[in-house]
Amino acid sequence: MQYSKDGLLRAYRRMATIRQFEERLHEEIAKGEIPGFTHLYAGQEAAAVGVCEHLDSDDMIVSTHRGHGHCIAKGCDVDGMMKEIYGSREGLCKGRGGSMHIADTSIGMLGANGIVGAGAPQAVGAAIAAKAAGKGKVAIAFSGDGACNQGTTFEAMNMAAVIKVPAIFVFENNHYSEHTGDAYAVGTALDIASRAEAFGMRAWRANGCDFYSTFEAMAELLDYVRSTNLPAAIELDTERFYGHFEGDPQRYRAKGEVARLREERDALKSFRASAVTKTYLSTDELDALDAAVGEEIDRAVEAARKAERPDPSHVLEDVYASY
Amino acid sequence: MQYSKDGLLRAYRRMATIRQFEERLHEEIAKGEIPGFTHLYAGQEAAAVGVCEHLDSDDMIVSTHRGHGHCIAKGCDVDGMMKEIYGSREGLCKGRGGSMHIADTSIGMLGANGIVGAGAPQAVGAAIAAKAAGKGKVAIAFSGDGACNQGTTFEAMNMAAVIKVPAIFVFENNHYSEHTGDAYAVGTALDIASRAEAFGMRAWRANGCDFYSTFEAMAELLDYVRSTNLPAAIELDTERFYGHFEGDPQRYRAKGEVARLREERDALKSFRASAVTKTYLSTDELDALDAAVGEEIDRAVEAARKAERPDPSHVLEDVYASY
Amino acid sequence: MSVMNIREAINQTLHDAMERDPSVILLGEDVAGGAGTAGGQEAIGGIWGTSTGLIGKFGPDRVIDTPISESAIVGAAAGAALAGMRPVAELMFADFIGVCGDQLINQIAKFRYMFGGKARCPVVVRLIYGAGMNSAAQHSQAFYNLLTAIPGLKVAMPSTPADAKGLLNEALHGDDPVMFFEHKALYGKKGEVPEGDYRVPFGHVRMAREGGDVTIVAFGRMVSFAEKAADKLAEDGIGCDIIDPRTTSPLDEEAILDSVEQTGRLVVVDECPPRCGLAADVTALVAQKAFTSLDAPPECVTAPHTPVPFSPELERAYVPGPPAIEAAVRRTLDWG
Amino acid sequence: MSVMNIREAINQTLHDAMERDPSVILLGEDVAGGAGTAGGQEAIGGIWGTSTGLIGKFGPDRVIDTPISESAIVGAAAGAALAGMRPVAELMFADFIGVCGDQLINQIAKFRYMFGGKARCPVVVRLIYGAGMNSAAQHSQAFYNLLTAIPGLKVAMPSTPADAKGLLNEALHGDDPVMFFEHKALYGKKGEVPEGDYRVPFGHVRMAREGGDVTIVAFGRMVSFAEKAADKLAEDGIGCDIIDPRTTSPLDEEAILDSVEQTGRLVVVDECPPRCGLAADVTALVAQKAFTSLDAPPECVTAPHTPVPFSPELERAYVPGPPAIEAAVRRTLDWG
Ligand SMILES: Cc1ncc(C[n+]2csc(CCOP(=O)(O)OP(=O)(O)O)c2C)c(N)n1
Ligand SMILES: Cc1ncc(C[n+]2csc(CCOP(=O)(O)OP(=O)(O)O)c2C)c(N)n1
Ligand SMILES: [Mg+2]
Ligand SMILES: [Mg+2]
Repeated sequence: MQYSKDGLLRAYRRMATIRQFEERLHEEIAKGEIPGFTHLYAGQEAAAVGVCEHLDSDDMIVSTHRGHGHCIAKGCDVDGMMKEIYGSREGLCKGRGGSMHIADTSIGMLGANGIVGAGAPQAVGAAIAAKAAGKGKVAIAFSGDGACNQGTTFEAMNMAAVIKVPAIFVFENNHYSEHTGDAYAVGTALDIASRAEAFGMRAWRANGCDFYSTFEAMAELLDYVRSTNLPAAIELDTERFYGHFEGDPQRYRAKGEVARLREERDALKSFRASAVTKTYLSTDELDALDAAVGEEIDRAVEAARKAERPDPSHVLEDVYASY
Repeated sequence: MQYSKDGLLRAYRRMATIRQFEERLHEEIAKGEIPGFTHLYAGQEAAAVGVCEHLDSDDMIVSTHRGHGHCIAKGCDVDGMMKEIYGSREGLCKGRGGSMHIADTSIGMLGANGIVGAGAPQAVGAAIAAKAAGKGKVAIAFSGDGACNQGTTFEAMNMAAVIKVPAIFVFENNHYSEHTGDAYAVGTALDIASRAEAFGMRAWRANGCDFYSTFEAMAELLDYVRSTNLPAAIELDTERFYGHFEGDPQRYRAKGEVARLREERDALKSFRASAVTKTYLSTDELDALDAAVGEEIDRAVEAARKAERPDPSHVLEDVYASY
Repeated sequence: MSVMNIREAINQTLHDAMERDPSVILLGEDVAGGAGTAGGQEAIGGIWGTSTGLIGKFGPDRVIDTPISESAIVGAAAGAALAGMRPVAELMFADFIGVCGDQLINQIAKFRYMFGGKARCPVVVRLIYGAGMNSAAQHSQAFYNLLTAIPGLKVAMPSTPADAKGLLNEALHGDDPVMFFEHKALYGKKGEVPEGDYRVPFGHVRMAREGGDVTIVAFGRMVSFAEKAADKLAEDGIGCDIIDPRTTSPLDEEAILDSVEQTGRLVVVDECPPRCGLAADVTALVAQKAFTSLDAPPECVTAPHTPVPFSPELERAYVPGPPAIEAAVRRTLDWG
Repeated sequence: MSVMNIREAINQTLHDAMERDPSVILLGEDVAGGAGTAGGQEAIGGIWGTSTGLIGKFGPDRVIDTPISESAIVGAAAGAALAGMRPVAELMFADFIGVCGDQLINQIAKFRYMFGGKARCPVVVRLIYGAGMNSAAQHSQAFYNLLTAIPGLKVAMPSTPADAKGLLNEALHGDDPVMFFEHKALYGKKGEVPEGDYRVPFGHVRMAREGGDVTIVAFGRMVSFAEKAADKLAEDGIGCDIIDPRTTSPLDEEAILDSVEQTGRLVVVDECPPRCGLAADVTALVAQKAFTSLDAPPECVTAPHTPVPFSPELERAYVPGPPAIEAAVRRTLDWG
């Protein structure tokens, strides 16, 4: 596959932004700066970015409780996200949503979701809209290995196949749903992608810790979906580097597991390695991006700290458009 | 497979009872004798009987809105059923359930159900109990081709595979869910049984208009499930001879479809044909059974007509065991 | 004005909306019917007769027959709405809200608020509800109480053909999710219906009758039962205000309070069981805000705290009827 | 008697029940945790710490970690109960009742009645609920109102460790389905807990305090807020009856009416939004049955009609607190 330098730099920057966003949250949460409970996306960057780099703002995604990566990859404003996570009035959702409920429908980010499995049917509906618009647009549902056991996910796949709409089911298999392993909780004979195939749709498989692998599989998949308006699925083998939520003691992990994953399955490392060997990009360029992202995240945290807090009276706003 | 004469006579009698029960209801409903709306099982007799002839009262089944056949096959009292359908106080459920909600937990009939897809998870729970009892017992969920699209059905199959319990998913594919064809509503690539396989369980396929075919496939399946305590599935290709509910104008049918089905796919006819050629049974014996069943149904209708009606005050009974 | 029944009023409103606005789509089980069959889709016209003729005019991309997957139906409606459409999702029976409850109570209801007021989710869910046809415990429930309890959902339940058109049309113009309850026993009810783009704003009662002695607040099918009771009472010279709230969320509190301030007597009639229902809701409203006006204890006429029974004798005992309403009215008048 | 917190009281009660009765099983997501992982199941002990130690003692056939499939969890519990077991199903968050609503409201709730009184379905569903931890709109709801509305379900919500044990134990002995609500912000609350087979019968309030001037009925976590408000009011010589109903279905109507008959004043405090909730339910009860006793309009202190917001400032404004309760009490006293 041919890559443009700009495209690769953009993809790297997005992945680095996700990584640094999450690493920084990890620190700030430990300090007690951030309310609520937060699910970090670090480790899965290649999945979100490998998928979303193919999209524009008319394509739509629905996300999960672990949604920061999807939001950043789809182009949500990083400042606005940080402010939202801090619970500020200036946040993307005025501080009413928080980490689990970030959305920006104006750029096709239809929402992170705290209910596991709720997003997949919504992507089918968005795909109805995409098909009606008639411009080869698609709607994507991100789901985890845990969410692939929720009835709604199955219904959504079946319905997408039946009504023939361009819905794409991206399964990020990070091998855990909370504290339970996919080896236990997913009864599937083969893999998650094979479930999608049982519903009569084509499915792909890729390495969700490797940008190139995900990006290339998605290129094929999207060619197929955009040209047929039929649904499809992809299973991405990926890893999460932190606990299920911040504060999770992770007693379910093997000894040294995270260290090994960070060594062997780091999407940024592997991107750097191939990017440099493939000579498109130099280490310096990537270092410069890392630094730029670092400053962006610093500024975002600074801004979020200082941002306006909600007033108690705001609690009553926006329940209805009109009442 | 070896059949005993007694066994075959019993099976025939059960199938004939279902058929005559339903044909008679069809007549009585047309007269306006019976309240509510009723889904007749005629045409699918070989499915219910081919499955349930293997069971005893420690094995459990959960049924559907089209449950009369399952009830009769599992051994529910035919008089009690008729009275229930007539809404009598003497009915199996005191007239509070009606056609869609017949149950007799004392013989392992855990209930017909008006909610499509609600039964499958309940069979998983019954299978937990069956496994705990440790006597090789099983729990069976009957589902239709429509119900196989409900999220609960998928969840149930996955959970049964994950927690390893002797739950059996019997899919009676009669090719319609209400007014919609399975050719449209089931997105599955292959068949319904293949969905079960995608969840990691073994699946069988049989002719649900032929007693021998269903019975023999179930024999194999039950051997497997009783000895492993693992779940399994079977898809039965079958037909319904009446409308979705009584009163359905059936405009979705092809011209002459029902006549053809009654000619080519009648489980009682095909049973007679093979039974007689295989010389186990004589036409006379089967005719005698038909007549006996006819009298039984006459008596049941007579009794139901005369049975005690509920008193308005009974409405408040049995909501709780204690309050 | 033309005379039609509620079924026809809903059908006409759907036709008009789909004609007017290409973003209106309809989805549900057998909303057309006949997909994948020899008979074909135009032969059927939906289970309830409310979607007759739509598939022929607007085709299967806009009139979408679905598999039996209520969560996916309502979820797809939610997603399509977030993506800019105006989906109408049909739940064949309101009893099925349990099957798709999350999409109703945690998704559609919350998007606007949770996403900072920017997301818009104008889904109309049509729920066919109510007892009276011996359909037993799982096909007879009203359940509008459960959805009225949920902030973010609007809830409407017309009792006349004009309101069926006006409220549904209003829902199809608004930007909020609307739970639209259609009583199966009212589909055949006839009445005059205004022509054209007729709308009934939410949160405004219909005064079904003015009588001045007692205030009866009745929901959905209960309105006609209240009218029957009031006819009887009129023979004894007792005049009833009968208030049909039409929407329970928003609720027109003022109109109810105004009437009670005049009559001093309140009877609330609700097809749901008594606990945490609308009878209690309206009674509590009046107890709090028209305390001094009440001349007698308020009366709640509701179904009993039981599932809906099958047998006709039992179902008749279950559904609140004119005699129970009449008796309650008399109790408020005889009190003291 | 020994002192423990609510988490420990629940854990102990589950241990005792599983020891005593082999038909008691526990199922839910991560009720043990660690299945299919290197860490193994004994390492975790459940998400909430309420099932610690169970898997080690009773093994994976009785402490069943499930996939994320709430309908199948509650449905399996229903089926196991029909088949003679006593399943305890855990819903990690009460917010998830929408995902498994049908099994709760159309299945478990109705079997006994619908099947003629013979079927028995003693499922205990444990629902972890409530706001106060900035968990936003989909992980903070109380929702006991929705289940109280359903005939056939019993609903309990302890606010002390003793009641947590006594009510859960009672549920595990009964033959009815029980929705057992555990407030996440109360898990750490300590108190004395009786030893042995201690049971608290359903439908009997706990008089948390007797004061005689005003009746406060408060649910779950709201009891402690009512106590705080009452402490403040006591400084001004105002004495509050604080009633903790402990079960909302059945509800101990008599105890509430008795108190109001003495005090003439009612304040109901409920963590749910106002519409069709328990505040309205209790207010309507009192308005109907203690009409002449009321000396002032009843007061409902509830959450607002909005989803639960994320931001701490907003969530604090959302949850009814002691100041709002105090103000409501004063309004009832200043009235007239
Ligand atoms: C309906 C529902 N059930 C349970 C939960 C609690 N929960 C939140 S995340 C999660 C695990 C999800 O696993 P997976 O889909 O693999 O996503 P991951 O956390 O690995 O990103 C669970 C059980 C929930 N939020 N919603
Ligand atoms: C959850 C739910 N959705 C819809 C219905 C309405 N309904 C009753 S039977 C039925 C069709 C069921 O089809 P299938 O499973 O094939 O069973 P069959 O009627 O063919 O026996 C439908 C849609 C229902 N009862 N429950
Ligand atoms: Mg995962
Ligand atoms: Mg069928």
